[in-house]
Amino acid sequence: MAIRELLGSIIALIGSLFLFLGALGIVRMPDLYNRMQTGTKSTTLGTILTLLGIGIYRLEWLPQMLILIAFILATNPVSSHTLARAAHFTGIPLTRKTVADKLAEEEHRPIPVEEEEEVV
Amino acid sequence: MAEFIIHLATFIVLFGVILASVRFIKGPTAADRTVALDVLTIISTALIVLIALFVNRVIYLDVALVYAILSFIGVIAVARFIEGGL
Amino acid sequence: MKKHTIESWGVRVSVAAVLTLFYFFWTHNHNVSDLAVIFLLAFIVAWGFVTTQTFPRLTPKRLAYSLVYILYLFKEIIKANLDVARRVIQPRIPINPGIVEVRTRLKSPIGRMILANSITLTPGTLSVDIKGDHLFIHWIDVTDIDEQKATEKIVAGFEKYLEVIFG
Amino acid sequence: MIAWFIGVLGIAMIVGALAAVHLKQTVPAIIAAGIVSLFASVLYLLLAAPDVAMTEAAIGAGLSTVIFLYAVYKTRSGESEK
Repeated sequence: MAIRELLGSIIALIGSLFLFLGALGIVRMPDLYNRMQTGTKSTTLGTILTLLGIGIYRLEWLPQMLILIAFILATNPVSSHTLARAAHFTGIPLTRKTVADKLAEEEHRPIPVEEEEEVV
Repeated sequence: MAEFIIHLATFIVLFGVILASVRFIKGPTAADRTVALDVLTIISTALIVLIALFVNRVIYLDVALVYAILSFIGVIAVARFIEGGL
Repeated sequence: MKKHTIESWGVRVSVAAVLTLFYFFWTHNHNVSDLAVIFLLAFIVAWGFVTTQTFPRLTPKRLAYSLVYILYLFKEIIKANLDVARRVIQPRIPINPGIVEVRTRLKSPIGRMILANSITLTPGTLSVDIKGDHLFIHWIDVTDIDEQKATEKIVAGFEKYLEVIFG
Repeated sequence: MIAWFIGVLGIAMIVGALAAVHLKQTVPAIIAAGIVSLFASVLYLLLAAPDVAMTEAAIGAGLSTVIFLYAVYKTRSGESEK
Protein backbone atom coordinates (compact mmCIF):
# COMPACT_ATOMS: atom_id res chain seq x y z
CA MET A 1 0.00 0.00 0.00
CA ALA A 2 2.55 2.54 1.16
CA ILE A 3 5.12 1.05 -1.19
CA ARG A 4 2.75 1.54 -4.12
CA GLU A 5 2.16 5.21 -3.22
CA LEU A 6 5.89 5.78 -2.87
CA LEU A 7 6.54 4.14 -6.25
CA GLY A 8 3.87 6.24 -7.93
CA SER A 9 5.15 9.48 -6.45
CA ILE A 10 8.72 8.69 -7.50
CA ILE A 11 7.59 8.00 -11.06
CA ALA A 12 5.68 11.29 -11.04
CA LEU A 13 8.82 13.04 -9.78
CA ILE A 14 10.90 11.61 -12.63
CA GLY A 15 8.23 12.73 -15.08
CA SER A 16 8.22 16.24 -13.69
CA LEU A 17 12.02 16.32 -13.99
CA PHE A 18 11.68 15.45 -17.69
CA LEU A 19 9.09 18.21 -18.10
CA PHE A 20 11.52 20.62 -16.48
CA LEU A 21 14.32 19.44 -18.79
CA GLY A 22 12.08 20.01 -21.78
CA ALA A 23 11.39 23.57 -20.67
CA LEU A 24 15.11 24.09 -20.03
CA GLY A 25 15.85 22.69 -23.48
CA ILE A 26 13.64 25.16 -25.28
CA VAL A 27 15.43 27.98 -23.46
CA ARG A 28 18.97 26.75 -24.08
CA MET A 29 18.96 25.26 -27.57
CA PRO A 30 20.34 27.45 -30.36
CA ASP A 31 17.69 27.22 -33.07
CA LEU A 32 14.02 26.44 -33.58
CA TYR A 33 14.36 22.85 -34.75
CA ASN A 34 16.55 21.78 -31.86
CA ARG A 35 14.17 23.49 -29.47
CA MET A 36 11.33 21.57 -31.00
CA GLN A 37 13.25 18.31 -30.60
CA THR A 38 13.68 18.72 -26.86
CA GLY A 39 10.26 20.30 -26.50
CA THR A 40 8.41 17.41 -28.11
CA LYS A 41 10.36 14.45 -26.75
CA SER A 42 10.85 15.49 -23.16
CA THR A 43 7.35 16.82 -22.66
CA THR A 44 5.81 13.67 -24.14
CA LEU A 45 7.68 11.28 -21.88
CA GLY A 46 7.42 13.68 -18.94
CA THR A 47 3.66 13.90 -19.21
CA ILE A 48 3.34 10.15 -19.70
CA LEU A 49 5.43 9.39 -16.62
CA THR A 50 3.68 12.01 -14.49
CA LEU A 51 0.23 10.72 -15.39
CA LEU A 52 1.32 7.12 -14.94
CA GLY A 53 2.79 7.92 -11.53
CA ILE A 54 -0.42 9.59 -10.43
CA GLY A 55 -2.35 6.61 -11.78
CA ILE A 56 -0.25 4.29 -9.62
CA TYR A 57 -0.52 6.62 -6.62
CA ARG A 58 -4.31 6.79 -6.90
CA LEU A 59 -5.19 3.43 -8.39
CA GLU A 60 -8.85 4.20 -9.21
CA TRP A 61 -7.73 6.99 -11.56
CA LEU A 62 -5.54 4.70 -13.65
CA PRO A 63 -7.99 4.12 -16.60
CA GLN A 64 -8.54 7.83 -17.05
CA MET A 65 -4.80 8.42 -16.95
CA LEU A 66 -4.32 5.78 -19.66
CA ILE A 67 -6.89 7.55 -21.86
CA LEU A 68 -5.09 10.88 -21.34
CA ILE A 69 -1.77 9.21 -22.23
CA ALA A 70 -3.27 7.83 -25.44
CA PHE A 71 -4.52 11.26 -26.50
CA ILE A 72 -1.22 12.97 -25.69
CA LEU A 73 0.76 10.31 -27.56
CA ALA A 74 -1.47 10.84 -30.61
CA THR A 75 -1.68 14.64 -30.69
CA ASN A 76 1.71 15.82 -29.48
CA PRO A 77 3.94 14.83 -32.45
CA VAL A 78 1.36 16.09 -34.94
CA SER A 79 1.51 19.68 -33.73
CA SER A 80 5.31 19.77 -33.67
CA HIS A 81 5.46 18.20 -37.12
CA THR A 82 3.12 20.85 -38.56
CA LEU A 83 5.05 23.62 -36.87
CA ALA A 84 8.42 22.35 -38.15
CA ARG A 85 7.07 22.20 -41.68
CA ALA A 86 5.69 25.75 -41.46
CA ALA A 87 8.94 27.04 -39.97
CA HIS A 88 11.05 25.51 -42.71
CA PHE A 89 8.64 26.80 -45.34
CA THR A 90 9.02 30.38 -44.13
CA GLY A 91 12.83 30.04 -43.92
CA ILE A 92 13.42 30.21 -40.18
CA PRO A 93 17.22 30.12 -39.95
CA LEU A 94 19.09 27.01 -38.86
CA THR A 95 21.98 27.27 -36.45
CA ARG A 96 25.52 27.71 -37.79
CA LYS A 97 26.48 24.24 -36.67
CA THR A 98 24.14 22.73 -39.25
CA VAL A 99 25.86 20.32 -41.62
CA ALA A 100 23.20 19.59 -44.25
CA ASP A 101 19.76 20.66 -45.41
CA LYS A 102 18.42 18.24 -48.00
CA LEU A 103 14.94 19.78 -47.99
CA ALA A 104 16.19 23.20 -49.11
CA GLU A 105 18.30 21.47 -51.79
CA GLU A 106 15.24 19.59 -52.98
CA GLU A 107 13.25 22.80 -53.33
CA HIS A 108 16.21 24.70 -54.87
CA ARG A 109 16.30 27.28 -52.15
CA PRO A 110 19.39 28.60 -50.38
CA ILE A 111 20.04 26.94 -47.04
CA PRO A 112 18.79 29.32 -44.36
CA VAL A 113 21.61 29.69 -41.85
CA GLU A 114 21.66 32.42 -39.25
CA GLU A 115 24.44 35.00 -39.37
CA GLU A 116 25.61 35.09 -35.78
CA GLU A 117 25.67 32.30 -33.29
CA GLU A 118 23.40 33.03 -30.35
CA VAL A 119 25.29 33.17 -27.08
CA VAL A 120 23.38 31.25 -24.45
CA MET B 1 6.75 10.90 2.37
CA ALA B 2 4.88 10.13 -0.84
CA GLU B 3 2.86 13.32 -0.44
CA PHE B 4 6.03 15.35 -0.02
CA ILE B 5 7.48 13.91 -3.24
CA ILE B 6 4.28 14.83 -5.09
CA HIS B 7 4.57 18.39 -3.72
CA LEU B 8 8.16 18.53 -4.96
CA ALA B 9 7.11 17.29 -8.39
CA THR B 10 4.44 19.98 -8.61
CA PHE B 11 6.94 22.70 -7.79
CA ILE B 12 9.33 21.37 -10.44
CA VAL B 13 6.51 21.47 -13.00
CA LEU B 14 5.78 25.05 -11.94
CA PHE B 15 9.43 25.95 -12.60
CA GLY B 16 9.02 24.37 -16.01
CA VAL B 17 6.08 26.70 -16.67
CA ILE B 18 8.24 29.69 -15.75
CA LEU B 19 11.10 28.56 -18.00
CA ALA B 20 8.80 28.03 -20.97
CA SER B 21 7.41 31.52 -20.39
CA VAL B 22 11.00 32.82 -20.57
CA ARG B 23 11.31 31.36 -24.07
CA PHE B 24 8.01 32.98 -24.95
CA ILE B 25 9.27 36.41 -23.86
CA LYS B 26 12.67 35.99 -25.56
CA GLY B 27 11.63 34.16 -28.73
CA PRO B 28 12.75 36.19 -31.74
CA THR B 29 10.20 34.84 -34.23
CA ALA B 30 6.55 33.88 -34.09
CA ALA B 31 7.45 30.20 -34.57
CA ASP B 32 9.65 30.22 -31.46
CA ARG B 33 6.78 31.61 -29.45
CA THR B 34 4.52 28.92 -30.84
CA VAL B 35 6.97 26.26 -29.60
CA ALA B 36 6.69 27.86 -26.17
CA LEU B 37 2.88 27.70 -26.42
CA ASP B 38 3.07 24.03 -27.42
CA VAL B 39 5.26 23.14 -24.46
CA LEU B 40 3.15 25.25 -22.09
CA THR B 41 -0.09 23.51 -23.02
CA ILE B 42 1.41 20.06 -22.47
CA ILE B 43 2.99 21.10 -19.17
CA SER B 44 -0.31 22.54 -18.00
CA THR B 45 -2.04 19.24 -18.73
CA ALA B 46 0.32 17.59 -16.25
CA LEU B 47 -0.12 20.50 -13.85
CA ILE B 48 -3.91 20.21 -13.95
CA VAL B 49 -3.72 16.51 -13.13
CA LEU B 50 -1.40 17.25 -10.21
CA ILE B 51 -3.83 19.91 -8.94
CA ALA B 52 -6.65 17.37 -9.26
CA LEU B 53 -4.60 15.04 -7.06
CA PHE B 54 -4.19 17.75 -4.42
CA VAL B 55 -7.81 18.70 -4.08
CA ASN B 56 -8.79 15.04 -4.61
CA ARG B 57 -11.67 15.61 -7.04
CA VAL B 58 -12.20 13.51 -10.15
CA ILE B 59 -14.14 16.23 -11.95
CA TYR B 60 -10.91 18.23 -12.42
CA LEU B 61 -9.60 15.53 -14.74
CA ASP B 62 -12.18 16.55 -17.35
CA VAL B 63 -10.35 19.84 -17.78
CA ALA B 64 -7.15 17.89 -18.42
CA LEU B 65 -8.97 15.83 -21.04
CA VAL B 66 -10.19 18.98 -22.79
CA TYR B 67 -6.61 20.24 -22.83
CA ALA B 68 -5.20 16.96 -24.12
CA ILE B 69 -7.68 16.95 -27.01
CA LEU B 70 -7.84 20.64 -27.89
CA SER B 71 -4.41 21.99 -27.06
CA PHE B 72 -2.88 21.07 -30.39
CA ILE B 73 -5.58 22.82 -32.43
CA GLY B 74 -4.27 26.26 -31.50
CA VAL B 75 -0.69 25.29 -32.42
CA ILE B 76 -1.81 23.81 -35.75
CA ALA B 77 -3.84 26.94 -36.54
CA VAL B 78 -0.83 29.16 -35.89
CA ALA B 79 1.43 26.89 -37.97
CA ARG B 80 -0.97 26.89 -40.91
CA PHE B 81 -1.27 30.67 -40.64
CA ILE B 82 2.52 31.11 -40.69
CA GLU B 83 2.65 28.87 -43.75
CA GLY B 84 0.06 31.09 -45.40
CA GLY B 85 -2.82 28.66 -45.79
CA LEU B 86 -5.18 28.29 -42.82
CA MET C 1 -18.64 -5.79 -53.36
CA LYS C 2 -20.54 -7.71 -50.70
CA LYS C 3 -17.36 -8.48 -48.78
CA HIS C 4 -16.35 -4.84 -48.92
CA THR C 5 -19.58 -3.78 -47.22
CA ILE C 6 -19.17 -6.34 -44.46
CA GLU C 7 -15.62 -5.12 -43.84
CA SER C 8 -16.67 -1.50 -43.57
CA TRP C 9 -19.40 -2.45 -41.10
CA GLY C 10 -16.86 -4.31 -39.03
CA VAL C 11 -14.55 -1.30 -38.95
CA ARG C 12 -17.38 1.01 -37.94
CA VAL C 13 -18.59 -1.29 -35.19
CA SER C 14 -15.08 -1.71 -33.78
CA VAL C 15 -14.43 2.05 -33.81
CA ALA C 16 -17.75 2.63 -32.04
CA ALA C 17 -16.83 -0.08 -29.51
CA VAL C 18 -13.48 1.59 -28.81
CA LEU C 19 -15.18 4.96 -28.29
CA THR C 20 -17.73 3.39 -25.95
CA LEU C 21 -14.89 1.74 -24.05
CA PHE C 22 -13.26 5.17 -23.64
CA TYR C 23 -16.54 6.52 -22.25
CA PHE C 24 -16.85 3.58 -19.88
CA PHE C 25 -13.32 3.91 -18.54
CA TRP C 26 -13.67 7.65 -18.14
CA THR C 27 -16.93 7.71 -16.22
CA HIS C 28 -17.18 4.20 -14.66
CA ASN C 29 -20.84 4.26 -15.64
CA HIS C 30 -22.19 0.71 -15.38
CA ASN C 31 -25.73 1.48 -16.54
CA VAL C 32 -26.38 -0.73 -19.58
CA SER C 33 -28.98 1.50 -21.25
CA ASP C 34 -26.62 4.51 -20.95
CA LEU C 35 -23.88 2.48 -22.59
CA ALA C 36 -26.27 1.45 -25.36
CA VAL C 37 -27.11 5.11 -26.10
CA ILE C 38 -23.41 5.99 -26.10
CA PHE C 39 -22.68 3.12 -28.49
CA LEU C 40 -25.38 4.38 -30.84
CA LEU C 41 -23.93 7.92 -30.81
CA ALA C 42 -20.41 6.55 -31.32
CA PHE C 43 -21.66 4.50 -34.23
CA ILE C 44 -23.08 7.63 -35.89
CA VAL C 45 -19.69 9.32 -35.44
CA ALA C 46 -17.89 6.29 -36.86
CA TRP C 47 -20.29 6.24 -39.82
CA GLY C 48 -19.25 9.73 -40.80
CA PHE C 49 -15.52 9.38 -40.42
CA VAL C 50 -14.35 5.87 -41.19
CA THR C 51 -13.82 4.23 -44.55
CA THR C 52 -12.23 0.85 -45.20
CA GLN C 53 -9.26 2.39 -46.97
CA THR C 54 -7.85 3.94 -43.81
CA PHE C 55 -7.61 0.85 -41.63
CA PRO C 56 -6.11 -2.55 -42.48
CA ARG C 57 -7.95 -5.71 -41.62
CA LEU C 58 -7.26 -7.07 -38.16
CA THR C 59 -5.50 -10.42 -38.01
CA PRO C 60 -3.80 -12.08 -35.03
CA LYS C 61 -0.36 -11.60 -36.58
CA ARG C 62 -0.96 -7.87 -37.02
CA LEU C 63 -2.26 -7.56 -33.46
CA ALA C 64 0.85 -9.27 -32.10
CA TYR C 65 3.11 -7.05 -34.19
CA SER C 66 1.24 -3.95 -32.97
CA LEU C 67 1.83 -4.90 -29.35
CA VAL C 68 5.53 -5.53 -30.00
CA TYR C 69 5.66 -2.23 -31.88
CA ILE C 70 4.20 -0.32 -28.92
CA LEU C 71 6.79 -1.85 -26.58
CA TYR C 72 9.57 -1.04 -29.06
CA LEU C 73 8.26 2.53 -29.36
CA PHE C 74 8.31 3.00 -25.59
CA LYS C 75 11.86 1.70 -25.40
CA GLU C 76 12.88 4.17 -28.10
CA ILE C 77 11.06 7.04 -26.35
CA ILE C 78 12.92 6.38 -23.11
CA LYS C 79 16.24 6.19 -24.99
CA ALA C 80 15.38 9.48 -26.73
CA ASN C 81 14.71 11.23 -23.46
CA LEU C 82 17.91 10.08 -21.82
CA ASP C 83 19.71 11.33 -24.93
CA VAL C 84 17.95 14.71 -24.78
CA ALA C 85 18.62 15.03 -21.05
CA ARG C 86 22.31 14.31 -21.63
CA ARG C 87 22.48 17.01 -24.28
CA VAL C 88 20.52 19.68 -22.40
CA ILE C 89 22.38 19.42 -19.10
CA GLN C 90 25.89 19.84 -20.49
CA PRO C 91 27.26 23.39 -20.33
CA ARG C 92 28.28 23.36 -23.99
CA ILE C 93 25.49 21.69 -25.95
CA PRO C 94 26.92 18.87 -28.12
CA ILE C 95 24.89 19.08 -31.32
CA ASN C 96 25.66 18.48 -34.96
CA PRO C 97 22.28 19.13 -36.58
CA GLY C 98 21.09 18.87 -40.14
CA ILE C 99 18.14 17.91 -42.29
CA VAL C 100 18.54 14.57 -44.08
CA GLU C 101 16.42 12.74 -46.58
CA VAL C 102 15.18 9.18 -46.12
CA ARG C 103 12.95 6.91 -48.13
CA THR C 104 10.11 4.74 -46.88
CA ARG C 105 8.65 1.59 -48.38
CA LEU C 106 5.25 2.03 -46.75
CA LYS C 107 2.31 2.65 -49.06
CA SER C 108 -0.72 3.38 -46.86
CA PRO C 109 -1.19 7.00 -45.69
CA ILE C 110 -1.98 6.11 -42.09
CA GLY C 111 1.12 3.91 -41.93
CA ARG C 112 3.23 6.82 -43.12
CA MET C 113 1.61 9.08 -40.53
CA ILE C 114 2.41 6.66 -37.72
CA LEU C 115 5.96 6.31 -39.06
CA ALA C 116 6.43 10.11 -39.06
CA ASN C 117 5.03 10.43 -35.54
CA SER C 118 7.26 7.61 -34.29
CA ILE C 119 10.30 9.23 -35.88
CA THR C 120 9.46 12.46 -34.08
CA LEU C 121 9.39 10.67 -30.75
CA THR C 122 12.65 8.74 -31.13
CA PRO C 123 16.27 9.68 -30.41
CA GLY C 124 17.41 12.91 -32.01
CA THR C 125 15.09 12.94 -35.01
CA LEU C 126 12.16 15.18 -35.96
CA SER C 127 10.24 14.72 -39.17
CA VAL C 128 9.90 18.04 -40.99
CA ASP C 129 8.23 17.28 -44.31
CA ILE C 130 7.04 14.40 -46.48
CA LYS C 131 6.96 14.38 -50.27
CA GLY C 132 5.76 11.14 -51.82
CA ASP C 133 7.88 8.41 -50.28
CA HIS C 134 10.65 10.79 -49.22
CA LEU C 135 10.73 11.91 -45.61
CA PHE C 136 12.80 14.92 -44.60
CA ILE C 137 14.12 14.58 -41.10
CA HIS C 138 15.88 17.01 -38.82
CA TRP C 139 18.60 15.03 -37.10
CA ILE C 140 20.26 16.48 -34.03
CA ASP C 141 23.48 14.50 -34.49
CA VAL C 142 24.09 13.82 -38.17
CA THR C 143 26.38 10.86 -38.74
CA ASP C 144 25.44 10.02 -42.34
CA ILE C 145 24.21 12.46 -44.97
CA ASP C 146 23.82 9.64 -47.50
CA GLU C 147 20.22 8.62 -48.15
CA GLN C 148 20.63 4.83 -47.88
CA LYS C 149 22.62 4.85 -44.67
CA ALA C 150 20.34 7.41 -43.03
CA THR C 151 17.33 5.32 -43.99
CA GLU C 152 18.94 2.29 -42.42
CA LYS C 153 19.68 4.13 -39.20
CA ILE C 154 16.38 6.00 -38.74
CA VAL C 155 13.55 4.23 -40.51
CA ALA C 156 14.46 0.55 -40.70
CA GLY C 157 13.67 -0.30 -37.08
CA PHE C 158 10.09 0.89 -37.37
CA GLU C 159 9.49 -0.18 -40.92
CA LYS C 160 10.11 -3.81 -40.00
CA TYR C 161 6.96 -3.80 -37.85
CA LEU C 162 4.85 -1.28 -39.74
CA GLU C 163 5.24 -3.16 -43.01
CA VAL C 164 3.55 -6.17 -41.45
CA ILE C 165 0.84 -4.12 -39.72
CA PHE C 166 -0.12 -1.96 -42.70
CA GLY C 167 1.21 -4.01 -45.54
CA MET D 1 0.95 25.83 -1.14
CA ILE D 2 -2.06 26.79 -3.28
CA ALA D 3 -1.31 30.46 -2.56
CA TRP D 4 2.14 30.09 -4.14
CA PHE D 5 0.56 28.64 -7.22
CA ILE D 6 -1.97 31.43 -7.51
CA GLY D 7 0.77 34.01 -7.07
CA VAL D 8 3.13 32.58 -9.70
CA LEU D 9 0.41 31.90 -12.25
CA GLY D 10 -1.13 35.32 -11.68
CA ILE D 11 2.20 37.03 -12.31
CA ALA D 12 2.71 34.92 -15.44
CA MET D 13 -0.78 35.86 -16.61
CA ILE D 14 -0.09 39.57 -16.13
CA VAL D 15 3.20 39.26 -18.05
CA GLY D 16 1.38 37.48 -20.86
CA ALA D 17 -1.29 40.17 -20.98
CA LEU D 18 1.36 42.91 -21.12
CA ALA D 19 3.07 41.01 -23.94
CA ALA D 20 -0.23 40.76 -25.80
CA VAL D 21 -0.65 44.52 -25.56
CA HIS D 22 2.91 45.57 -26.32
CA LEU D 23 4.07 43.13 -29.02
CA LYS D 24 4.26 44.80 -32.41
CA GLN D 25 3.49 41.84 -34.70
CA THR D 26 0.05 40.27 -34.91
CA VAL D 27 0.78 36.55 -34.55
CA PRO D 28 2.86 36.78 -31.36
CA ALA D 29 0.16 38.96 -29.82
CA ILE D 30 -2.47 36.34 -30.64
CA ILE D 31 -0.27 33.61 -29.14
CA ALA D 32 0.14 35.77 -26.03
CA ALA D 33 -3.63 36.06 -25.74
CA GLY D 34 -3.85 32.26 -25.97
CA ILE D 35 -1.27 31.88 -23.21
CA VAL D 36 -3.20 34.34 -21.02
CA SER D 37 -6.34 32.27 -21.32
CA LEU D 38 -4.31 29.10 -20.65
CA PHE D 39 -3.04 30.50 -17.35
CA ALA D 40 -6.50 31.86 -16.60
CA SER D 41 -7.95 28.39 -17.00
CA VAL D 42 -5.44 26.87 -14.57
CA LEU D 43 -6.19 29.72 -12.15
CA TYR D 44 -9.93 29.07 -12.34
CA LEU D 45 -9.16 25.46 -11.52
CA LEU D 46 -7.11 26.49 -8.49
CA LEU D 47 -9.99 28.69 -7.35
CA ALA D 48 -12.26 25.59 -7.37
CA ALA D 49 -14.28 26.32 -10.50
CA PRO D 50 -13.71 23.36 -12.85
CA ASP D 51 -16.69 24.17 -15.09
CA VAL D 52 -15.44 27.70 -15.79
CA ALA D 53 -11.94 26.29 -16.30
CA MET D 54 -13.23 23.82 -18.87
CA THR D 55 -15.07 26.52 -20.80
CA GLU D 56 -12.03 28.77 -20.71
CA ALA D 57 -9.82 25.91 -21.95
CA ALA D 58 -12.10 25.07 -24.84
CA ILE D 59 -13.03 28.58 -25.92
CA GLY D 60 -10.11 30.71 -24.77
CA ALA D 61 -7.17 28.50 -25.68
CA GLY D 62 -8.69 26.64 -28.62
CA LEU D 63 -11.42 28.55 -30.37
CA SER D 64 -10.53 32.21 -29.84
CA THR D 65 -6.98 31.68 -31.18
CA VAL D 66 -8.38 30.10 -34.33
CA ILE D 67 -11.00 32.84 -34.76
CA PHE D 68 -8.45 35.63 -34.27
CA LEU D 69 -6.13 34.05 -36.84
CA TYR D 70 -9.01 33.52 -39.25
CA ALA D 71 -10.03 37.17 -38.97
CA VAL D 72 -6.45 38.37 -39.54
CA TYR D 73 -6.10 36.00 -42.50
CA LYS D 74 -9.31 37.32 -44.05
CA THR D 75 -8.29 40.98 -43.70
CA ARG D 76 -4.81 40.31 -45.08
CA SER D 77 -6.00 38.44 -48.11
CA GLY D 78 -8.40 41.33 -48.85
CA GLU D 79 -5.47 43.76 -48.69
CA SER D 80 -3.26 41.78 -51.02
CA GLU D 81 -5.93 41.57 -53.69
CA LYS D 82 -6.28 45.34 -53.87
